[in-house]
Amino acid sequence: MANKKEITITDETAWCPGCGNFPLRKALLAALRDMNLDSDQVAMFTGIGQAAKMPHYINVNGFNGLHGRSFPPAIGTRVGNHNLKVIVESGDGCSYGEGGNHILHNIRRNPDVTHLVHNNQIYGLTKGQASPTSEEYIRTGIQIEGTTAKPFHPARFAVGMGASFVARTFVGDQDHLKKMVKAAMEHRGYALVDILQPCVSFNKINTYQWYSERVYKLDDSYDPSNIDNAFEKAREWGDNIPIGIIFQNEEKIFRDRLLLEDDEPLVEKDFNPKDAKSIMKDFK
Amino acid sequence: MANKKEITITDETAWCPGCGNFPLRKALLAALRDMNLDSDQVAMFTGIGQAAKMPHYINVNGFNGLHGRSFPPAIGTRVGNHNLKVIVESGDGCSYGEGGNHILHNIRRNPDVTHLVHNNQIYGLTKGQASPTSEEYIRTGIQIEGTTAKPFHPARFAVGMGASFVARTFVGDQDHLKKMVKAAMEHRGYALVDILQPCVSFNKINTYQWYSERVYKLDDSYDPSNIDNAFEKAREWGDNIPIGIIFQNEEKIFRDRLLLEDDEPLVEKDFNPKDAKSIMKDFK
Amino acid sequence: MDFNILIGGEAGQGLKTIDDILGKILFREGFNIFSSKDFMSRIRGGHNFMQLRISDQKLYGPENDIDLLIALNSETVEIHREQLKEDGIVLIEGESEVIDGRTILVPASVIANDINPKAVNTVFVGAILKAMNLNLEIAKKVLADNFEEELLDDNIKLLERGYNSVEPIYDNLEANITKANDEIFIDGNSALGFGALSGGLRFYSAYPMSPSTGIMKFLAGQQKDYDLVVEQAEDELAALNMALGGSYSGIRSMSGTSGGGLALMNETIGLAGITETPVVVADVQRPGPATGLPTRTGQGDLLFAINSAQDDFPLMVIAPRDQEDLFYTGFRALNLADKYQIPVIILSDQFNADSSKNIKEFDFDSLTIERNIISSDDENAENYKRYKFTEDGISPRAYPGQFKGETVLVDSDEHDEKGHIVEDAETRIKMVDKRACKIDKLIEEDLQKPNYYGEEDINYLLLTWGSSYGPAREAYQLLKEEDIKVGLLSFNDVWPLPKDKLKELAEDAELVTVELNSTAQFKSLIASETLIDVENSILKYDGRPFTGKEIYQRFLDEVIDNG
Amino acid sequence: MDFNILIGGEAGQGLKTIDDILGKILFREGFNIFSSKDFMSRIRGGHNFMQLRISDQKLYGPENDIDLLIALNSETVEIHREQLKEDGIVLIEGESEVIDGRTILVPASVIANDINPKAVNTVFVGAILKAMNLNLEIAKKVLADNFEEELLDDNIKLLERGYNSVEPIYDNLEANITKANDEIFIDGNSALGFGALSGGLRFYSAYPMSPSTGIMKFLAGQQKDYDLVVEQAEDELAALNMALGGSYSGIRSMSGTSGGGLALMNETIGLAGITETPVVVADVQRPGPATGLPTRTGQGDLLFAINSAQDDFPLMVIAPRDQEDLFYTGFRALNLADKYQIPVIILSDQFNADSSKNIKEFDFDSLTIERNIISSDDENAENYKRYKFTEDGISPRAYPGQFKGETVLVDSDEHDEKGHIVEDAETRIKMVDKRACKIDKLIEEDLQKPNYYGEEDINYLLLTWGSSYGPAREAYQLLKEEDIKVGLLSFNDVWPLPKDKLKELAEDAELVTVELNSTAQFKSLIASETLIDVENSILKYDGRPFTGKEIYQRFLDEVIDNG
Ligand SMILES: Cc1ncc(C[n+]2csc(CCOP(=O)(O)OP(=O)(O)O)c2C)c(N)n1
Ligand SMILES: Cc1ncc(C[n+]2csc(CCOP(=O)(O)OP(=O)(O)O)c2C)c(N)n1
Ligand code: SF4
Ligand code: SF4
Ligand SMILES: [Mg+2]
Ligand SMILES: [Mg+2]
Repeated sequence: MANKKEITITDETAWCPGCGNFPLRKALLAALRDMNLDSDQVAMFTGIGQAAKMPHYINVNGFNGLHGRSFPPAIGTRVGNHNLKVIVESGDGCSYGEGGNHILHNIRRNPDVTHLVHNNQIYGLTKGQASPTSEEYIRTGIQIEGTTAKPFHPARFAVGMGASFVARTFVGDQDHLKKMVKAAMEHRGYALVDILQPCVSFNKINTYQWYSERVYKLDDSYDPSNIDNAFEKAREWGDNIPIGIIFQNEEKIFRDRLLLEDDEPLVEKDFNPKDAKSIMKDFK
Repeated sequence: MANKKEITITDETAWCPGCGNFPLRKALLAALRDMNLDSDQVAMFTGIGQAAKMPHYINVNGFNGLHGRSFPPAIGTRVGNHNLKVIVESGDGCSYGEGGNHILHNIRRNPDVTHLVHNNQIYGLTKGQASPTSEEYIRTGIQIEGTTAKPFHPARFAVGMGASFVARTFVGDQDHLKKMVKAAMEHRGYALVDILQPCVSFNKINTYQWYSERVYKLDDSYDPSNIDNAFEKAREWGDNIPIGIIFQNEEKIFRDRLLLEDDEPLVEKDFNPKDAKSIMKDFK
Repeated sequence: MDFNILIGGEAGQGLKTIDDILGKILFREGFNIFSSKDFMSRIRGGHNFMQLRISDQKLYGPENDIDLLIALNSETVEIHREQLKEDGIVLIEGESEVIDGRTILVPASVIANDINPKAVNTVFVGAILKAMNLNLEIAKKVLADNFEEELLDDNIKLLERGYNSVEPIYDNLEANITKANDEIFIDGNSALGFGALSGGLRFYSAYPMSPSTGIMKFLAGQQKDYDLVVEQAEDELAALNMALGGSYSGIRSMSGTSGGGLALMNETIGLAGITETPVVVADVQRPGPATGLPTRTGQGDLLFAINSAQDDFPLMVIAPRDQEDLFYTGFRALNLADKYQIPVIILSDQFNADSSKNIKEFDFDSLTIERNIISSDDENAENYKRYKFTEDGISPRAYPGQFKGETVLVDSDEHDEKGHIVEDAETRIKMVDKRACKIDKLIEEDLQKPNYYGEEDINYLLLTWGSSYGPAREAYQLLKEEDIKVGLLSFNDVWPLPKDKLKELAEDAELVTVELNSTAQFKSLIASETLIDVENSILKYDGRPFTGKEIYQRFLDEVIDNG
Repeated sequence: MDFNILIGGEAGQGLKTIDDILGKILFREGFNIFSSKDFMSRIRGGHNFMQLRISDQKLYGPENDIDLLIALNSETVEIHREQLKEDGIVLIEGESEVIDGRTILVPASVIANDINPKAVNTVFVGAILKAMNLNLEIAKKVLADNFEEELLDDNIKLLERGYNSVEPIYDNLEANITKANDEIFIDGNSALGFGALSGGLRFYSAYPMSPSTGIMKFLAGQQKDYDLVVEQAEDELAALNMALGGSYSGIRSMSGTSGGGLALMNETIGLAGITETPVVVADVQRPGPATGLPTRTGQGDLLFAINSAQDDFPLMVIAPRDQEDLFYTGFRALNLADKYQIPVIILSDQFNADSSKNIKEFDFDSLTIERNIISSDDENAENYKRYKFTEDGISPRAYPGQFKGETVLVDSDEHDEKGHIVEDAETRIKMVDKRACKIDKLIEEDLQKPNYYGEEDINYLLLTWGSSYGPAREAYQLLKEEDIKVGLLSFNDVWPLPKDKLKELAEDAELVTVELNSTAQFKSLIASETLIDVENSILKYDGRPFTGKEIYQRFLDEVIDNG
């Protein structure tokens, strides 16, 4: 058995053979190991979906919560113990659909959280309905002639919202994926990594080939600190899909705004009921 | 008594004297009358809050639903009867806070709906907590030293999301407000009008004066069809706050994507159970 | 005859195709048939199985003991070996290790490889039909219905090769064909959607959630032929609020979900209650709480559905007992929602939803849509008041734009007759009473009595709500065969609870609820509504449905032996 | 003595300041005091009123008959004229029309105009104190506590001028001062927040909602002095999920809301149930459904809270009876949530939340925090299993990062001891049973018996849960004074329901629940849990609290006269 502290992955998963979740996990593992993180130092928060099963397949602390609610519990844990490296991870449906309000407002909070979205442009676990990111011409059992709405573009949205770190990557490029995960984890603040991940079972449009033919890497000449450029890049989709850090900016994080006295994690602080006794004088 | 068809307003309201909701209502009434709309031709969908009480104070059809859920019922009504002019109206807390996921996804649907947000940058009805749009340095009974998140900027968000019509206006400028409401109602598709509305009871920062000193009108040289310009303008806030149509673009609307045979409103179509009988053969 | 086929394998191996095609063939052959499914919550791998039970008698549920085990992988044999009857037969891929004399090898992959390597399942269908000694005539027609033209020839070839690859085993199954001609073979989700569509449903808005998604899928498929909009909402909060908006605009609207989604709709169900907006919500139950067992069955949402939102307001909860009931309930729920201007919750479950059986063709002559929307010559059309006080609590309903110059105002706050916000005690009390009294009328005019099976004079009474009816019905027959004096009272309407027959029968019989939950929720409901003590409950909460034999056996062990 | 002051006027006129200051003065003077509020759901205008009742006896609730009516506008006189006792006095702004000889004019605006036109309310306080023949000593100290220095002098001037503007009326009120010194005067929301803070609460995440926001406000104000984070969530879904995340990380976490918000938390309460994550949720009830009457009181969420989510899982519901109880419940709920790793719902209500009364100082010596988190020397710290099967169902709890090399995994799906997803029947059953059996232990070790007031031998038993206790307690005393053999059983813990005392007393007494809802929910709960028939229910659902006299009178009319 490997050193217990070392992060490991399971042999068994409930994913389909050939699924993009496998290379995603592989790169994630490599990134976490590169960063010398022990299994107990990372806490992963997921929702429900195929992607969301991740904490069962990689040995870190895991809170596998409700569909759409991967994010809020992570905030609670940031409050209780900011020494943990916090990853929020889930599918596109969970993160951008059911969970839309949480990403909206957590971009505003800018917590020190890495947000990995397995964007397979489909609802996998429920067998292939359109997700918010599905192409509008997709046909499914529910969207029999395409969707009734235009697609949600995560990077465009996040740049629009003023997220402090916005990246896109593709499971077909392991090095890039690993680099993006590491950059996100090193970023102080909220970091969205939208990960293009083919679903071989249900998404017959956005296949490995489809992505491979379209993605291109942002090169060094690209300046991710410029919001106007970022918004332009973030809108690119279709024939050419840029991958890389689209926008990055250091800002106050959630914890900076809390009224805590010192940096000791709350979970480690002692408390005696009598400490509160003096409040009674306000009611005298 | 006025002609029953004519849209009228009530004498009594539960709003505070001096509230920005009054001039807002006045301009709304003027706009609706200008457009020759009868009271039965308009349906207004609101949530809960001070702003959301509007359908009690203006004589149009009204669905005064739940806090945060002003928008979804409007979609249902668009399905049932697209002959009605549909207005979604509510406060900033209701629309951008509790209701965040609905605005996110209804921008994608692009329904033919006018969305009027009374943005007083505060939770009025619950007595003055920070709303998503509150300035971060606001102090309230809950946000004792300011908010724990940076403000939500509606126009920036909506342009970021690719909304087909994004405008900002101010209750202090009746003509402008009326013009924006009319333009929104004439726009085919989703039209967000973020309306700066002082709350004289709870928001001591964003007062009439504060806004008056800062707002300026976008002039004719501004081209609202250019997304890059729009994103730049949408980000302006603070010392200079542009008002006007920030972005506009004609696109497919929600109804265009439905699989309905003809244009007759569903509510007026007849149906006999026997029409469905032939489906039985699929189960033979 | 009672002949039970189990088809097992990994998710993704095409089990469902075998099951669909074989089910249809056996139905068309004329057998009574009950088909049920056991899925894992995954897309590939794991272990899934389907059961096809056929008989000359009417069937009410699945059966554990297997006559014919179709194993698409060897794990299936491992898992189900115990269930195999003494004379049971296993059909398995050729390469696998042979278990005993009763194992038949089907060289399915070899055959398929020649034509279409992915179509192993069609080969299996052929082999199964041969084993059952049925001919290929109907099978070919079914294939023609199922495959696009360019694939059909290949599949027929595969079918024939499969057919020719094995020897017949059973020779007189066909003698058991008794089914009437005017029947259909339908799953529960489709039946419910079909019922609602027949009721003039115009708008279904929902968020995908197992095991309810089948309703949405059925309805989505009808959009081109009917004036119907199926919209996938961004979340369940939107889903039900959208439906309310549809209903407000005057069209029949509905949503569907499972327990976790219903838990997001509670506030909105209250909104339907106080705004008196008709709406129907289907909760296709699965085990919980939270995510629980997403693809399995349970009946744990009874009390949750009844107590759907804060404070008191009228609503109705119906738990259809089978596929036939699901259809009529889908239809009836829309009528009742409109008549009483209330939310109606339909409690189905995965067992009901994903099982198919042969039932009588639906009787369209019996269906009448009653909107209870006033017309322009109604005296209430002028100076229209959405919440007018009336004797029975039901206010005249109109929709926005219906009458020139009149507006329709509905409100989530307490309100007056016009729909405007009020806070005074007097109006509040009158409005609460107005809403509450609608239920009195419902109880009087529309509440469906439970079905009773049995004699007058009984010692034991089985009580079921919803889908446990089927297996309990079978158990009831088995118990009667043992001369046990037992009756079965099967509830469809559960809230408000129809009490009369229950009170009458409870006087002399020992009561036993049969429920797929761990706390005997129906027992609690009966206690709170009637003060009647239910002595026993046969409970199961592992996510699997009951079988008739299981209830029968547990009745003997837990009720009689302890009695 | 029983002296009742009502202060009425428009929202925005500063009523609350009068009420706060006057309440504090009367408390410090040494009266027993009960202060309650009646708000409209608006910020300005309308009609609000506050009541201050003082006595030499302990007070349990408000009273309708008014001794002293402080009318900040003439509408107040219109509305409350009927309640005025025969010898009641009205204090009103000088300009208003005089009603009768017992109306005293206070030239408040004239006086205020000289100094600070907005401070009419301080003038009124002075006038009231003079009318009551109290001196200004304590009043000045209270003003000093309430106003910033630059405003203090002016306010003292206003107070004195008000004082001098009228003549004394009552001359022996002071003789009724009896209250002990070791008391505090506190409202229910603060008491609950204070209790939780004393229990080591670290994280409160909530979304504003009347009438619960006071808890959040109290706690927010403590953030600078205590290691506490109060976060306003984007919605209630986030609020409770955030709290669960806090709890998962090892800190005590809580959320609060009212019924409509609780209706958005249902799925998450189930999540707390299946993940066994301790959490406390306060539901400060108001009338519903949906938005209902936002600022008023009710007890309509009992069954909704008990049946909080789909399917079965253990949870606890506590309904504190008064301000004292709210404090201890806030503390105790956190202990119980941690001990049993369950969600605990505290059912308060607007009446409880917004009323203040004098109670004994809290006994901090009695408070011990019990986290039930294992330490590193625990045998379970190695190869840590979050859901280890144990005899009492309670698994060893650790938090992420606590033990080197160990991870903590919690899951919303059904899971095994390690927290990994499972679907097999056996583990499912064991996990359901494990979770359920925690409640048996809770019933044995921690369930609080209801308080009983009365003799052994009674004819009638009043049953209350939560805040109806206060008024019912007063009614009980009034009834006893009439020699009616009545007892009062006041429940605090309502789920699981403590049954023993109820069963014992029910044998010979006629039962009467007293509830602020329209369907007698507590009666239903008693029926389903004990099969005991509650013969009568005194119900009220207009959004206003009971008074003791009202219950007393209705008891005579509805119970005895019909009995
Ligand atoms: C409240 C709720 N609604 C719906 C579901 C059903 N559900 C489970 S996973 C899922 C979609 C998953 O899609 P995505 O998040 O993209 O993940 P993927 O499976 O594609 O990785 C849905 C709708 C649920 N579990 N809970
Ligand atoms: C589910 C739910 N949560 C919370 C509330 C309480 N609530 C009512 S109005 C409101 C905020 C109103 O703010 P906004 O939408 O900005 O409207 P305003 O009063 O400022 O016009 C809140 C939090 C509610 N009614 N329902
Ligand atoms: S369904 Fe799609 S996303 Fe899910 S495991 Fe299979 S291939 Fe991957
Ligand atoms: S509270 Fe503010 S927004 Fe509400 S009515 Fe008063 S001034 Fe207007
Ligand atoms: Mg997906
Ligand atoms: Mg606001």
